[in-house]
Amino acid sequence: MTETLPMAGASAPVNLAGLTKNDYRGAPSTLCQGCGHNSISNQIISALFEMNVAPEDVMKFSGIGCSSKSPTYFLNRTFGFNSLHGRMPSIATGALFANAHMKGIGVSGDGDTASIGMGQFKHVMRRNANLVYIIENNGVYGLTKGQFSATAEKGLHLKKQGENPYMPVDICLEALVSNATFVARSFAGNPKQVKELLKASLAHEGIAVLDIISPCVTFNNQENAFHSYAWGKDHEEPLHEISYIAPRNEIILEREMEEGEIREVALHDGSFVVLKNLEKGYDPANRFEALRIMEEAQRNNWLITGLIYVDTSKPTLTTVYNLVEGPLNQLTEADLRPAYSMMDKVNALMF
Amino acid sequence: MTETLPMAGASAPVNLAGLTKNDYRGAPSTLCQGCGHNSISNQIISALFEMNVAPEDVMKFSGIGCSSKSPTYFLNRTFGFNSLHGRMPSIATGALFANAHMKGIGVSGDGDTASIGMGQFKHVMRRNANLVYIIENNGVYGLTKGQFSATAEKGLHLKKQGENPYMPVDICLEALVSNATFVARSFAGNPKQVKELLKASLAHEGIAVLDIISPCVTFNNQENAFHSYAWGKDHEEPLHEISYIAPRNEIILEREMEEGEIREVALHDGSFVVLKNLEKGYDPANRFEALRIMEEAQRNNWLITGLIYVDTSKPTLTTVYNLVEGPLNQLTEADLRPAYSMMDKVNALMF
Amino acid sequence: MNSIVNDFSITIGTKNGSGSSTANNTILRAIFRMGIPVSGKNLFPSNIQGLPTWYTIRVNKDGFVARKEQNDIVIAANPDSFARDMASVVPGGAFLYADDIKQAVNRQDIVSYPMPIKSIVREDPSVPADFRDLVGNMVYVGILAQLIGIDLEKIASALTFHFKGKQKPIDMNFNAVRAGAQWARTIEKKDPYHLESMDKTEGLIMADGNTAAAKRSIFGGIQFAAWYPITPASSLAEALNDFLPQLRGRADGKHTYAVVQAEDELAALGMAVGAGWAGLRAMTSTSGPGLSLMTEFAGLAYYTETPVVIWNVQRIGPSTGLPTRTSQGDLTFTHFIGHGDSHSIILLPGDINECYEFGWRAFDIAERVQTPVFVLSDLDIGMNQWMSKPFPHPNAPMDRGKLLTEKDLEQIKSNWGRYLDRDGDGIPYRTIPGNKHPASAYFTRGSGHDEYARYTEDSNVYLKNMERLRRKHYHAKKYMPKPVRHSAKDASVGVIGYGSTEAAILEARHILAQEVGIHSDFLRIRALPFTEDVDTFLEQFDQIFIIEMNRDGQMDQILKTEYPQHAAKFRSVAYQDGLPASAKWIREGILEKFEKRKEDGSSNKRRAAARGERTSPRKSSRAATVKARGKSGTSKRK
Amino acid sequence: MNSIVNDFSITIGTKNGSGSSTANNTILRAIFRMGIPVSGKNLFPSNIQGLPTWYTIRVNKDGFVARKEQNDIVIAANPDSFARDMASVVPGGAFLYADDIKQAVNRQDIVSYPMPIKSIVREDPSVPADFRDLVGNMVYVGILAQLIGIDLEKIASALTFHFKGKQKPIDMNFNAVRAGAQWARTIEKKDPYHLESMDKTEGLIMADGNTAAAKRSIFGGIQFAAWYPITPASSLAEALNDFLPQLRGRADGKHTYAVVQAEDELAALGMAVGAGWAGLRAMTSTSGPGLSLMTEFAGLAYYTETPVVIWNVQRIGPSTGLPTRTSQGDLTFTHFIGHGDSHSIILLPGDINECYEFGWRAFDIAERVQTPVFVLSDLDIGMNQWMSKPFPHPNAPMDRGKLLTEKDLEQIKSNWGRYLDRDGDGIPYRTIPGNKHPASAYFTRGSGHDEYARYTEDSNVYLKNMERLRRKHYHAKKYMPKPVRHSAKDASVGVIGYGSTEAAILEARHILAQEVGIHSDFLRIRALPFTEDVDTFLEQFDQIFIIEMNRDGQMDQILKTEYPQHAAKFRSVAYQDGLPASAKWIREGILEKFEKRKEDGSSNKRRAAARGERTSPRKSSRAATVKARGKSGTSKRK
Ligand SMILES: Cc1ncc(C[n+]2csc(CCOP(=O)(O)OP(=O)(O)O)c2C)c(N)n1
Ligand SMILES: Cc1ncc(C[n+]2csc(CCOP(=O)(O)OP(=O)(O)O)c2C)c(N)n1
Ligand code: SF4
Ligand code: SF4
Ligand SMILES: [Mg+2]
Ligand SMILES: [Mg+2]
Repeated sequence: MTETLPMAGASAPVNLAGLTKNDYRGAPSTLCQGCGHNSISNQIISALFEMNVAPEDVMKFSGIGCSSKSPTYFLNRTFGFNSLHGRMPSIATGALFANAHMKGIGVSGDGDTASIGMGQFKHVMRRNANLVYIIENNGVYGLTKGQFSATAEKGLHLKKQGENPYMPVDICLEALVSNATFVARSFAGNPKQVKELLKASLAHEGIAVLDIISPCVTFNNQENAFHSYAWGKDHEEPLHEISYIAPRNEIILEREMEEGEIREVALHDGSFVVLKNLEKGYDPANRFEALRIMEEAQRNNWLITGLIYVDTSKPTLTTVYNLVEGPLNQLTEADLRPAYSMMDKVNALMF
Repeated sequence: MTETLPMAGASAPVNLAGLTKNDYRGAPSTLCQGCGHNSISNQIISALFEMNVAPEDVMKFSGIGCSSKSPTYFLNRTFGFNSLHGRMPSIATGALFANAHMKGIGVSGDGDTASIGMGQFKHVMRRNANLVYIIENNGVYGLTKGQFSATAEKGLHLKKQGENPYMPVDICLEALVSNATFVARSFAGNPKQVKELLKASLAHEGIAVLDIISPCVTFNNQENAFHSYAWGKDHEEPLHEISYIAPRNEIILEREMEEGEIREVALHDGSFVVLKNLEKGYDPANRFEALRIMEEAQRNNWLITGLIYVDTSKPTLTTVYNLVEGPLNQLTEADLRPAYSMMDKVNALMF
Repeated sequence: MNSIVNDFSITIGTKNGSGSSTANNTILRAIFRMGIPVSGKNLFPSNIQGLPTWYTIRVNKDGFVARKEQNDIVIAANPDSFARDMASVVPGGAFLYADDIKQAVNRQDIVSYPMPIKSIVREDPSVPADFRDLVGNMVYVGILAQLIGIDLEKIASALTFHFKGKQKPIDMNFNAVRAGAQWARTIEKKDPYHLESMDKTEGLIMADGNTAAAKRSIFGGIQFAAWYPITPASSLAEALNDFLPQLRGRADGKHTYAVVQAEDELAALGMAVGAGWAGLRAMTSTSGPGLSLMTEFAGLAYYTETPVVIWNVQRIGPSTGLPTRTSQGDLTFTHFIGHGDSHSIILLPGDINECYEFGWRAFDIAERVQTPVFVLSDLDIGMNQWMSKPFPHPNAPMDRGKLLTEKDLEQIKSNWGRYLDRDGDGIPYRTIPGNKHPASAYFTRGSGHDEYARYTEDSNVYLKNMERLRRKHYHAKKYMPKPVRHSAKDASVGVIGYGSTEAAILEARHILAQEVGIHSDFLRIRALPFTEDVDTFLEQFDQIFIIEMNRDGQMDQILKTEYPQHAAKFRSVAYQDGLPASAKWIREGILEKFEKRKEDGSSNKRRAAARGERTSPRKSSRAATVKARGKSGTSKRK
Repeated sequence: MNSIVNDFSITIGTKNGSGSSTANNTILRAIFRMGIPVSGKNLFPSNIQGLPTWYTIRVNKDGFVARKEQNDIVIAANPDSFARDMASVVPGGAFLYADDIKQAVNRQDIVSYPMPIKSIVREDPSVPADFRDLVGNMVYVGILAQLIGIDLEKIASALTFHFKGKQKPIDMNFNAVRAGAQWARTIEKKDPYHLESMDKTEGLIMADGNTAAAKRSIFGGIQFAAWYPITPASSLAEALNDFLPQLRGRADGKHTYAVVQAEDELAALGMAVGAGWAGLRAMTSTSGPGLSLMTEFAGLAYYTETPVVIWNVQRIGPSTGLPTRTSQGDLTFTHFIGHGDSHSIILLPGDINECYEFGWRAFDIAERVQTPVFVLSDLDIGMNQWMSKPFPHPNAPMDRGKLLTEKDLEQIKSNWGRYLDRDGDGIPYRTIPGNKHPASAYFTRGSGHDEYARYTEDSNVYLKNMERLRRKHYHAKKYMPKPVRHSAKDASVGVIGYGSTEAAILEARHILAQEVGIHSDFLRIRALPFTEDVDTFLEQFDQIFIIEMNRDGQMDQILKTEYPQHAAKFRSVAYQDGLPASAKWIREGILEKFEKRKEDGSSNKRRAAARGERTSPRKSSRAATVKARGKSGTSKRK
């Protein structure tokens, strides 16, 4: 990679891996100013830095979307694959066989995961690949300019799209019923929680699903920019090209949420999400409890945040396949090609 | 269709639609003798006959598999589409827009639905198309000769395939979390329950999921035919071609199951499934209860049978689209082509 | 200084998401309203906000409005592309830039105008602070207008159209335009570019192809569309959502159509196939990656003979490629789509009027031939503004093809089978669900079936059915739109093209005729299978240049397989870099492969080549060309 | 009565699921052990139990073992196909049938033998009632053996192989064989067919192509396979599961490979691409419908230059088609797979030895060229038993291509970029995850990228990269297996074929030479892109017949696009009904298109044709041919 890294200051702190935070950065972001996805990238950088992970021990993956662009914006020193829309899980599954000692970080969007990618998403859960699977969930297709994704709530109204007639997909509930071994939800505007959950998911062996609500400052809003300002009232027709993006800031919680707290957060369009932190004493090892609170949350229109479920007893995919100790992709001809003498055995197997 | 129908006896009973049961039959089955799928076809015939449905008011759909062949074996007088592997839902969704007064019956397999078809299965749930969606669930791919499907239980051992390393998909639970409006499970060997649930699902407006355990007499067995009989012990190597299928009878419950009863049923290979009928007083309108019992059942390795969940309040897909009263596919040019005068409007919309 | 009137290009560099498209469209429309032929093309990144984006306008009094590769006037409003923008101005050209960009202007061979956009905007207190950037775009409109002579009244009318008559935004924007113009009056004009009103756009309209296609689909009687968002096709389906209620509204508020956003492209085509099978006029719209995902369903539709329309608004591949750049690169893939033997019906609209026309015709053809019909548009036609005659009402009633009602069936039932070829044209008769005739129902399958739609694995039945499908494809020719021929006096060579390259080809031909005396007839193919006019054309020329926007010369490849007897005459001129076609590369490509020859010697050579004799110098040079293809190809050009 | 020795066909009609395959295989193997060239082909339905199924055996002393269209000996054990089976016997042939089938035998021109199978089986008390049907199959083996002279000892050895030496099943089956033979001794032989031992199969083995491919993949160092079940490809992946533990077992019980059953074909190729990207030798195996679903990923692998091997064991399309019938119908689709410009590397194994060979070579090529490699086998090769020389050990070390370790990278790092063409052959160098060199990591994407794998939408960078991919494809030629050429003395025409049709083509050539004196050279193409031997061959003949098992003449289409200068010489002989190739249709196809001509007149005609002159009679007849293609095509044959 000849991409130049941001300059490391002379006195930047060094972690146990001997690296500065800059060593975890990527190329400058080209996402919209204020996009929640950027803040998640930053937390990924921080979490890995603070956990002293060597960037070379990670592979990063994504599908297609604004969210899926973000692996460009962290971990320049890490191999990565920006694949096809909805197909990150299969690419990651195959690649992770190459080296069972490396960790996968996959970034996907709600369209990428819950619309086109539903099948692969569900099946990678069953397989328990050693992958942190982050969904940067904004309820819309950002990169194609604001259509409904499968996580958009029923009745949501968007310009040019009308009203969403379908029930939303609840990514955490889906992960849970597919026997994911780590299921958590957070909010991009709550960077501290995002980072803590990222650390936990990186430490988990097996599939770790992190559904992070990450508002799209540009498209998930009722009206487009022209309308919300001075001349709005006089101008009721939609503009056929959303060509102007008013500068907006990312929504950040002013104060950490307490355990069990319920808080309404206003989005750019004036609508609200209701976040509910998990209760103190909630036991994430209890699958039944997890189902119960998710059902309760759905009924109340809350978004439960925190670590919803974890099961550390299941072997990861590569463990199940009982691979040799060293990385598979370092084996040589001596390991891979049966001996000359085996030919006779082969031919003998034939009539 | 010039396919000859089985002869209607002179005195065959006639239903309120003026038809005999023969009018609901299809071509002779080419499935294996004793295959559970055949018994389900028979119950579809009976249910429709008894409900006095005109065969012309139904469309039938399927994907690819032994199960998906079965629509050939019922309802000769009904339009049908045997589509692609895993894609029955999309074909049905599109076709049902043609006539909102017709009911869809879709037959799929567990491979067709839960492996390749997972995405379409989940999304047709969200849409609430007016479709009875039957999964003839045998845990294997029958038509391709006995590989694991996604509903095979973890640890299942099959000849030539080894041990299944992945967690199974629970079709009813999947339907439930995807907000299906009717979710039921039954067992092909319990024809009476199958028929009753079929009738209920046909009466339901919207998507009705019927997960019917339908043992594959040929492939879902630990050993292949040669092994289980006289000379078995002397012959331990697998035969590379499963070319002989010993005659077997379908497994039929000798006695109806009571409400709340738990019963073990032996399959051809000597393994068991544990069926549990829903309790008396169980309220299928309560989604939380449904989740609770499914979770409980999974923990106990039971297969809950009966009507697990129903919600009659949600509009069907075509209702949401607010279509004209008559069938869409009967509209004529007068309805479909804007008047001459509209041209000016169109051109005026242009600069 | 020479004055250059009504013949130049203007390119505006901004950041995307900064709202410049309103400004750029306003320039385009005002010039159009001045009666001067004009086109505008948006060269935008695959990104939502903050990256460089360009809008390039071509003004040409003779109607040559293909993209011009040189930039005569450049407006630089984006610091990130400032240097590049400046470098792109032709010598002697004009360079307008926002003076708040503090970068060196180091070219002496161009005319530079620093524009005090920020300060002009700040002077208007009625503009809210948040909107200064946005309104700033209108200032450059005003400055440009003053410099080159765009009629302010026409600008006002463009703004009125854009804001649908809402006075407040019109005023705010027009004030900025006026302020810009005002300022520009204070500076000295040193560049040669001028506009003068003409009457060449009278009676014409302006629109983009996607909108046109959507509208025409509506007039084509569309009943069902399923789609999945993808650039540059999304706006087609979105236009359906927009216009269906307006154009097909009913007193009872009920709908005669449904537009479904599917979960992916497999489902989108699956739904459309289901709907088409059940008797609805059904379509989907997508672009490259989506088409790849539709492969299996396309094969099903072909083999089950299900009418369905598939719009592919092409972008540049392979794979994700450049999602916001144009291409004609999906032709061979579409032609051969799906495993097993198949051949697709493909329509190739060349402008927005044909998008409009094919929006209607495609349904008729799909139902008439009972097969999927692919319409291959592209980003340039689909998303850019093109001039066009007003759209006419369809000139024929809807053709539902061989569709049997209960009554029809009663008459012929003794001799009906879903796949029975009653007429010898390979096209069978079909019934649709809801038909209550007891003989009407059949079971459709993608596996082997006989004439009565019954399952069979019989080899001869399979063979016969596949032969019928071939026969059907052959007979489909007669329903295809014929190619458009532009003839020249004394044409010595043929030129073949299709789709959005027409304007550029016409211009290149004009130049070649004037410059070097190469006169050519030009055939724009509009459909596959080829109609007989193509046969005729091919027979008439010795050298035939096949122009297309892709790497491999895909139309050339298909023509070779269909017309092996003419193959030796084809000269592929294929080029693609994602930008809309220009006359420049076409001209260069033709010149590079043009062989000037005395009639006798050359035909000897050709004979030898056709014979493949070892001794023939012509032959071996051709073989060498083929071999070297990997090495040089077309990359030298441009 | 003439005696016919070692030159006839036997076809056995049974029900599927009735266990006849053990019996049929036993016949085949016993004849093979007698040293007589033989082949066996299973013509089975897409169904598990109860439908008619056939097994056809060709015995030929000269080694022509393609499927024979006539049935000399027919064994009818299935009432459902009884009439059809009887009708299929050649005049003078033998018809053996189970006498419990109570249907009329109404042909006088054949020899009929009713076989009391049921009663013979019932006489053996050691056979459990449930197994009488199964064992009954062995009775017809015995009867046939006695009638035509199959050595019972060879039958015993075939059974010993089949049952892996387990005595009980061997005895039970062999008893039935003996009982059948015993009974047959009591009847009079009236047909002419006899076997006599030879030594023509000495040193050969018998196997199917899927197993061979799996084994060779194992010797090729396979590390990762992902697959989804589909007939006729499943047995390839299943053979991997079977043989990997045996051939790559380790003392520590750990695995050096993983075989994953994916949830569908998109995921199967996705996983394989992921694994290939990360440095594993990765493959997937599928058939038509699965390949259609892999389209988008194939394009991604092409554009990101990821090594991966894709086996497509072809069955007959389009769509679901006839899932258990063979075909060569996926060639053009594979060649053009994916939207955008692309061209695939395709290997075309012609027999099980090449399945074995390409199982190894495909990985080397994929890693060397850094691109997906498609291996197009078919059901006939993949699932039927073929004779072959024993499989050799790979004769070259594994070629991992331009793969950089940390050390390599350290040496060249100043001049390394993932997509930088350092060698001028278009093939860049790659690194894989786990490489700890700080410069090694890069971010792979299916969107536009520069030589350093960085995102870009720059038109020129896009263009350059695509030209490099073309160059790479051109240079890939040198890694392709060369075609196999069979020459004849005085050859006047060329014949081109590929894949499983070789045996039938060899036989057809033999017949044509003997019967009508048409001598031909035969080039069996084994890969795309074509190597120079193809160029040479094409130059040498005036008429070139291109033989293939599909409807549209797909190889002919591709050759025309690649060799337009020779296009006029190609004669497409394409035919497909799902059954393995026979010499009959090839012979007829060639005869139908063969033009006998005096050298002078004919070359004049050809010249005119190439020129496309209006007046030329030859030309217009050719045009007529093209036009009529839809109408007649090849359906007349057979
Ligand atoms: C096969 C295919 N279909 C469609 C697209 C177009 N496309 C690009 S991004 C995207 C949606 C992205 O939405 P999401 O995953 O939610 O990401 P976001 O941009 O919202 O972060 C779509 C539909 C594509 N690239 N490929
Ligand atoms: C795209 C595609 N992939 C694979 C196949 C091969 N195939 C046919 S049926 C089948 C599995 C059927 O299993 P299931 O749906 O469980 O039905 P069953 O036969 O068990 O009733 C498969 C993989 C196919 N037809 N199409
Ligand atoms: S469009 Fe939305 S999701 Fe995409 S970068 Fe902008 S804010 Fe983020
Ligand atoms: S193989 Fe299994 S699923 Fe298929 S027909 Fe036979 S018993 Fe039924
Ligand atoms: Mg999103
Ligand atoms: Mg199954």
